[in-house]
Amino acid sequence: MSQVNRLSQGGRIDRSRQLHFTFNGKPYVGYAGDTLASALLANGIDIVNRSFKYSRPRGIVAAGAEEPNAIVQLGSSEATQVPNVRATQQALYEGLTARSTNGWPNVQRDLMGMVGKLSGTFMPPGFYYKTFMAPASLWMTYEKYIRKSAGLGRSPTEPDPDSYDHINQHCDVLVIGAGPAGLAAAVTAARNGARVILCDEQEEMGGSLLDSRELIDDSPAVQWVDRVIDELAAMDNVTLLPRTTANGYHDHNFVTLHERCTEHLADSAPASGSRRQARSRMHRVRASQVVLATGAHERPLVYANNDVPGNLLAGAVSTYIRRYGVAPGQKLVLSATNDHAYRAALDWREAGREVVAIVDARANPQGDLVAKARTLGIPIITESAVIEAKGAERVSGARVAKIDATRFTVAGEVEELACDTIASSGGYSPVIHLSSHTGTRPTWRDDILGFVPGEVKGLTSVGGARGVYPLDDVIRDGIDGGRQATQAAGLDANAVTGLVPQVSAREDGAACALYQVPHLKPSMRAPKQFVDLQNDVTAAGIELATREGFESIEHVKRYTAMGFGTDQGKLGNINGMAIAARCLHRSIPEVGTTVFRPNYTPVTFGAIVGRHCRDLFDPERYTALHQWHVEQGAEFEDVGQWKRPWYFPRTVNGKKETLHEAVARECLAVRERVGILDASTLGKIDIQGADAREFLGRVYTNKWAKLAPGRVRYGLMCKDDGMLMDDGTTSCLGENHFLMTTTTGGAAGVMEWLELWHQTEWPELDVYFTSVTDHWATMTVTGPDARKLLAELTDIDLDKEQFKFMDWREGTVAGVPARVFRISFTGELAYEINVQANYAMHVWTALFKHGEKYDLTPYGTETMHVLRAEKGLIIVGQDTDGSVTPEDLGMQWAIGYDKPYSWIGKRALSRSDTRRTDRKQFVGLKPKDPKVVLEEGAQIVFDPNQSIPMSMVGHVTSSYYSPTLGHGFALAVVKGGHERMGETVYLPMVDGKVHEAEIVSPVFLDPKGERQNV
Amino acid sequence: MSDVKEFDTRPAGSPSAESPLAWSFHRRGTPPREAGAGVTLREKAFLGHMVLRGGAIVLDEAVREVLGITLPARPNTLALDDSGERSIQWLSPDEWLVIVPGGEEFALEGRLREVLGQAHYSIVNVSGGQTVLTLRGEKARETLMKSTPYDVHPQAFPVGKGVTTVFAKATVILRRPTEDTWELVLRRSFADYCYRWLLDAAAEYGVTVER
Amino acid sequence: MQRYSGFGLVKHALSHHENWQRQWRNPTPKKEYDVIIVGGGGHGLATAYYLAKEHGITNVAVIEKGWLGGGNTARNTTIVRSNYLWDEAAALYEHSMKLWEGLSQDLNYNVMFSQRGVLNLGHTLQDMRDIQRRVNANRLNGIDSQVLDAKGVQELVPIMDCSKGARYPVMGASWQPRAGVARHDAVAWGFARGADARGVDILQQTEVTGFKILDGRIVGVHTNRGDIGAKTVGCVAAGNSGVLAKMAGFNLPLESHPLQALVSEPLKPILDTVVMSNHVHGYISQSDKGDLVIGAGIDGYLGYGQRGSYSTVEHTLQAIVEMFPIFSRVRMNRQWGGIVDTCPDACPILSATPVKGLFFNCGWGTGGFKATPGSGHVFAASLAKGEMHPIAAPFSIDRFHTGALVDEHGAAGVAH
Amino acid sequence: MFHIYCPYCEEHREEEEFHPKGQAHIQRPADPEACSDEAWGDYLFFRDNPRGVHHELWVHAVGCRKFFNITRHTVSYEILETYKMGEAPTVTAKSVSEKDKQAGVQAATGGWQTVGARPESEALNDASNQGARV
Repeated sequence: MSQVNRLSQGGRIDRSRQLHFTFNGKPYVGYAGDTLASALLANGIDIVNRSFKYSRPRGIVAAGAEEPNAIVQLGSSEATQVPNVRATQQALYEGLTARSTNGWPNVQRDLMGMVGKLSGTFMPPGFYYKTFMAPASLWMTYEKYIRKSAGLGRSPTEPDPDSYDHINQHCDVLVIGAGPAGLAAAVTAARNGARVILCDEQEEMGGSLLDSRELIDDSPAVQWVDRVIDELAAMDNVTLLPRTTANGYHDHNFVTLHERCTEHLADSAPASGSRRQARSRMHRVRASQVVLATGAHERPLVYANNDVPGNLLAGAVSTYIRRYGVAPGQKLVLSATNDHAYRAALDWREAGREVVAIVDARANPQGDLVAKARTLGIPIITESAVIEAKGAERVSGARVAKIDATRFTVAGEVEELACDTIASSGGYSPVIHLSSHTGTRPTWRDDILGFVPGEVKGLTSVGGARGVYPLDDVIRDGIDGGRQATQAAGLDANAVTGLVPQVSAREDGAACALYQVPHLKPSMRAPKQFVDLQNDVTAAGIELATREGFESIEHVKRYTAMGFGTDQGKLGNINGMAIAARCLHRSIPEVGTTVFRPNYTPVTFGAIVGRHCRDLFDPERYTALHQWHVEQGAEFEDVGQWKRPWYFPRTVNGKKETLHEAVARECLAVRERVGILDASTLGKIDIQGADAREFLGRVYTNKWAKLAPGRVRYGLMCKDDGMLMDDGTTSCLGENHFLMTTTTGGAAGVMEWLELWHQTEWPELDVYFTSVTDHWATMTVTGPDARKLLAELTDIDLDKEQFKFMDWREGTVAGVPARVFRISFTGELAYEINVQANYAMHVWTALFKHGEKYDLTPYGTETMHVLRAEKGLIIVGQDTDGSVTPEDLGMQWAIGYDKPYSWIGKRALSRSDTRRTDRKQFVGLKPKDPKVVLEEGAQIVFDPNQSIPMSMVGHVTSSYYSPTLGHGFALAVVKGGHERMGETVYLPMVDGKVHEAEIVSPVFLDPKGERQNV
Repeated sequence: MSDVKEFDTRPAGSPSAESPLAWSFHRRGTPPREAGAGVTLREKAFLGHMVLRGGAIVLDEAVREVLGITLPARPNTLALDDSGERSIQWLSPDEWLVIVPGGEEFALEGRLREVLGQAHYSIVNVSGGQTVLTLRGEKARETLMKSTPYDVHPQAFPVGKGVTTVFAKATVILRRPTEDTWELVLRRSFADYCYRWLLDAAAEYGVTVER
Repeated sequence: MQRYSGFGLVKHALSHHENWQRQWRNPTPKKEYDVIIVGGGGHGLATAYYLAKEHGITNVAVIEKGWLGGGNTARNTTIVRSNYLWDEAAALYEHSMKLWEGLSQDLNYNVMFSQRGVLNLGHTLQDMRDIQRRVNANRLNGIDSQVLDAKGVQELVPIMDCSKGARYPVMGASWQPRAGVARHDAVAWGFARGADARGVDILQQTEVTGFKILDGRIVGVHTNRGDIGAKTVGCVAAGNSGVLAKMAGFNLPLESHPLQALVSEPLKPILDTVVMSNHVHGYISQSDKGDLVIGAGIDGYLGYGQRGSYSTVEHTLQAIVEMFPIFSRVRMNRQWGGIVDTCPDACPILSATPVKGLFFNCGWGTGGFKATPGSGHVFAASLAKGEMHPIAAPFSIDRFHTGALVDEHGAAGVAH
Repeated sequence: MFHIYCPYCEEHREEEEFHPKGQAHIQRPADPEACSDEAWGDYLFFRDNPRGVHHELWVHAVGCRKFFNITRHTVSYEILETYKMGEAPTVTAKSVSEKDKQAGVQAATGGWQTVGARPESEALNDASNQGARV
């Protein structure tokens, strides 16, 4: 089929560049400059989709973002599928592949349409809520069928090959919309030196001027557009963003602009060599001032069968003719309430097609365009409207009658006019969506029959967006708005003179208010009069909702689903409100305002995600020894953002060790010889100041007054609710100098915690904190041979009397200055070697060179956990959960009850609940069956024979098999556990087994601490 | 502050050292040299980094005496010595970052402590914990715009400015010591992430890494 | 009350749907009620419904400053589950779950409660320990709950990336088959219709501007439509609870925060279960209309503006695309925000107050929708008897003084 | 997305650099041991949570790491001022409502549910508060 509706001349398309595309599998041809919608119309395609609920055939209605019907599936490969593309906003490109989203077996011959016709009457709004309830057991089956009919397009099932970009922008003035008002505002601001961003959602800038009949400075308006854009493009304080939709307007003038970088070229971003563009780019703009120049959307009239293909917006008809050289039919009837709509008839006539009649709801239309139509001899039928469209798959006629809009009745005979196209215009709604995003309510204005933006700090609305429509007023409004915004941004805006172009003023007559057109039958019985085409919401549906008591517009919308489509009710919401208002005998503003939410038009998840996906989803933090771990084949555990070696599986006889095997081997190596752990991820904070010691005493539960230089102490940190928050060792480096360590996950939080208390409560204390986590690499050498190994590499005196447990010393290790701490998280003799991280690899490899003869074994976090658990040492976050006090842990030895300052957490320990003796307390559990390793998280009961719900008294926090002890063991919290040593508890498991265990001390190995003290 | 334990963490001999980006270079190599690359990256490894905390007036005197640089007292500013090799950057009202050629830091700390005497201040060597990455090229600014919400327009970010800010999902110190150079001070453990981010973000402009 | 059924629908179709009755009246306020419920959201309407149905107290008004069901009931992600860690919370949410299971029939209003199951994913070893702890506790509390490994998760949700290559690979999940989603608006409407039919006055567009308190006892409320007397007043006003408490002269341990959610454009069915991940932080389900319904995180600042920060939405979608890379080309249609009143222990307040006869039901944070019937049921019992129902008793305000918190964000950490 | 003036950095920065830390001016009781359980619980958990003007503590976490205060309207989210630790706010609920009264605008204060509450309800509200104290 050739382009039957393509006019022989005109439009802004490039007829020298043919583009091939397919729709529903059939090949077609269009031109560069076409949208998919204009190309479909040019090719005479009437039915582009089937409706969601009733499966009615649907055609293209609009030419822009408000299009509800032409929602298509794009993409030539599985990975590049794009669901729910609005054909009116998709530029045509060579090879474009599109399909309708609904219709089975196809959109032309749709079987669901039969069902829709039959069952439509049984599916009023809310019908779901009134049925499918019996029998209850069948609901999931009913729902399966309901779900089958869900959705428009489909998600791709393969990952996206494209990438997406974010860019952060800052400007003095952001102008949204590059129509006459926006261009005027932008050029005014730019000439006055403001940093300006001008964006527009369309393929080219110019807005309404691209299909305007009007003259500016005595030449076609588009020439003025070109001049202004050329000027803006030459200024380095201006960023021009065509194909860029402002989709969200957030607090304090933060606006997201979605730039479609390559979507007009192909369904995947083209690449040149290794350089590949992003498919789209999100500009995250912080604007001092925003100018909203988004124009207005035309409202269709709501008449019977207004959804049959061939019913279009009047303005869309003009756009298709003047911009794309497409006349979507032969014989037009225009139903209008205003002068501006007459353009459609004039354009239609100039395209050489027949205008059957203009049906005007007004008694005496008078403006310049009306006069022009009269001059051309176009019949004008006044005080009338199209009350019903005829035709099934394409309009075949229009039923026209005199109407009484105030009484909502048909007032005269019905006449049927043969035609194939009905254009309608019920007036214009300013595009106020973005201002609504900020939470401000729009205001209804009776004079323009529309809502205008409410007041937003830093926002100026200009032109159609605030109901200013005549072109000369619009441009002047844009200039004023641009000047205002520039001044509000703190710049001088008086530099501009002589900008105002000459526009021949056009006289427009007053419009009249008409939303739903009365029909001979009441709404409930008339053929369907659609309000929201995408969601199949009808005037009758809205009337029913109000009858059932849904009186707020929010209720009506939710009950009928009006405005919940992908067009967010751009076409239908005001009409719907007007209908609800009529039914409730209220005014439109009394029924409610309409609230729009981001996005203005839908945006892909990918664009919002940007580069924060795949390898860059979240930082991976590495220690200085990471390369070594990788080369040794370590398995890693995620601890916060860190990658920590979990265990180091070896390959024995060609078989890789399991976790269990590797951990058993690593544990024994530490207990019997010597192992080494990369502990660099521990948080480390350097603390200096005369009051450092006092400060430590306030944030830790235990005492710090007497810790001497050269000594190390373990400390517990609570919140003021008495619950344990973090733990670690702190070393006294000098009288006024300490090095605090924190848990890996708690590092940042503790640092902020210290600053919080210092800055807000105790600024009088002389102390400074500096994070040194990344500066130091930490290697823990531990096991009976640790001293022997270290002695080979260090100049520090390791004599057990000279360098005791909980001492630290400085010296060199492998020639590198090091601080060595004799602290133990394994219960074995242990040295924590700290060196500047740049030299960590040197020291580590030197240790291994010397360690070979001791079978020095690297171990990971899992072995570390087993070894510490054998010693009953807690891990904050594993053995505690924010509801555990130091007393619950049995760590009274680490609580300075008599410290003079009431340290953080102390007071809370004496609350009635924290004083309870039956709190869950930290204990060891020894399974009765030595082969059993209890499940971590297993719940504990005293009485295994009770019925469900059982009374649970605690749970297992840590549990392992101990290769050293030769049996499983666990740490747990149990109600009153400290007083229940030796008692038996039960752990009923999911598989029905009930384990028995004895409550024991949490210290399973070397309770006197002799091994670490050698 | 006296009674503080100074410690020179730099070895006397010359054991091999690895910068925070060593693993990144090892794993990914560096992108092949490309004609007309829009962005050029270069690591300035193994410099001396120190965090100075204290009152501005106290520190200013000492810094001028020892380093010959006036302490930048205005927020978000950066001061360099004549050679451009030594710098002090405002980080907060009581915190400055000093970067000097590698090896100078310990002696500098000693001299500062001598001058500062009993005043309340702290000096902490963080040389192992961070590294400097420079960005140059026609598209350096645009690459930064993709990465940080901070305004890097020349009007908002003149030469001599330095800020701590968000970089992708990490924190960096971003500074502009000269007209055509941006410096990122990266934390060691985040360096690989930032480096990978930069390569990805600048890929469309072409990126060269100088070693 | 006009009874709803499939047969009725056919009958009404024959009369062009012109004979449907109002689902609730628009009454004029009486001078006095036995009980006034302040707040016409799901919880408030459920309270009124159960007061009338279970306790025969029908001289009840529900006072709503806007339109009924217009607060968080209209703005949530509709997830219903009961797999809470602590006994007290589990009892409350399981009580609710049991009511959900017969709710459509009880109300004669299809709330479309769809038990398609909820997965709570684990991405770290500690996540898995927490999941095991919660599932074990659930089982012993009689709540259906299972631990799945990564393979089991992949079988349930084939389109999710469960590979080791993910930044935080899926290690497993807890799985509650009886959990699911419901049609949120219908819940409010169903309770409203049921309560209205039993004589409850639902007063919309009526705003409480103060409380009438005499000798420490509640005697009524001031409203923009005049004073209304009451012997008992229950406040169920979610994000506005703090403001109401202040009118009555006391503070609550609450902060009202923005919580955002968003939906994609409608898609053909592709996701059958509800997937929640606390670690990468996003949760998602697909509605019967085909939208992907996605919950974002809570913003850290106070906010009554029903808006949150854009970065929160960015982070949420990053998580969703991390879990479901195939959704990269799916488009976000709409985002919105609710006001959630959060308690320090992520559990609600169901409590008497310093004012006799004045009760509060609030603090549901991000988890209120799933509790709607249960909350209404136990709160109605409490109002009827003048003392807290045993299931509600642990949630009194006192716990913030004694320290007996029910700390759900301790280990469960999945408070949505 | 807030644009926040950091009083220490002396410029506006993006919200992503900051973390909110709850209500400002919460003072830890000087002598915790002398506090009742109730007073301690109040200090730990009970907050003003106003619908209207709120003084709140923020930290410039990705920046100068200083804590400071913001006075912000919790409905409009407008930031009315920021000030350093130790300083007192110059804009308060009271000053805002007085200013708005002069301008004929109804302020949303902690005592009313919404903007637009009728003026006479102010008196009612006060009466009810007295009732509560009896």
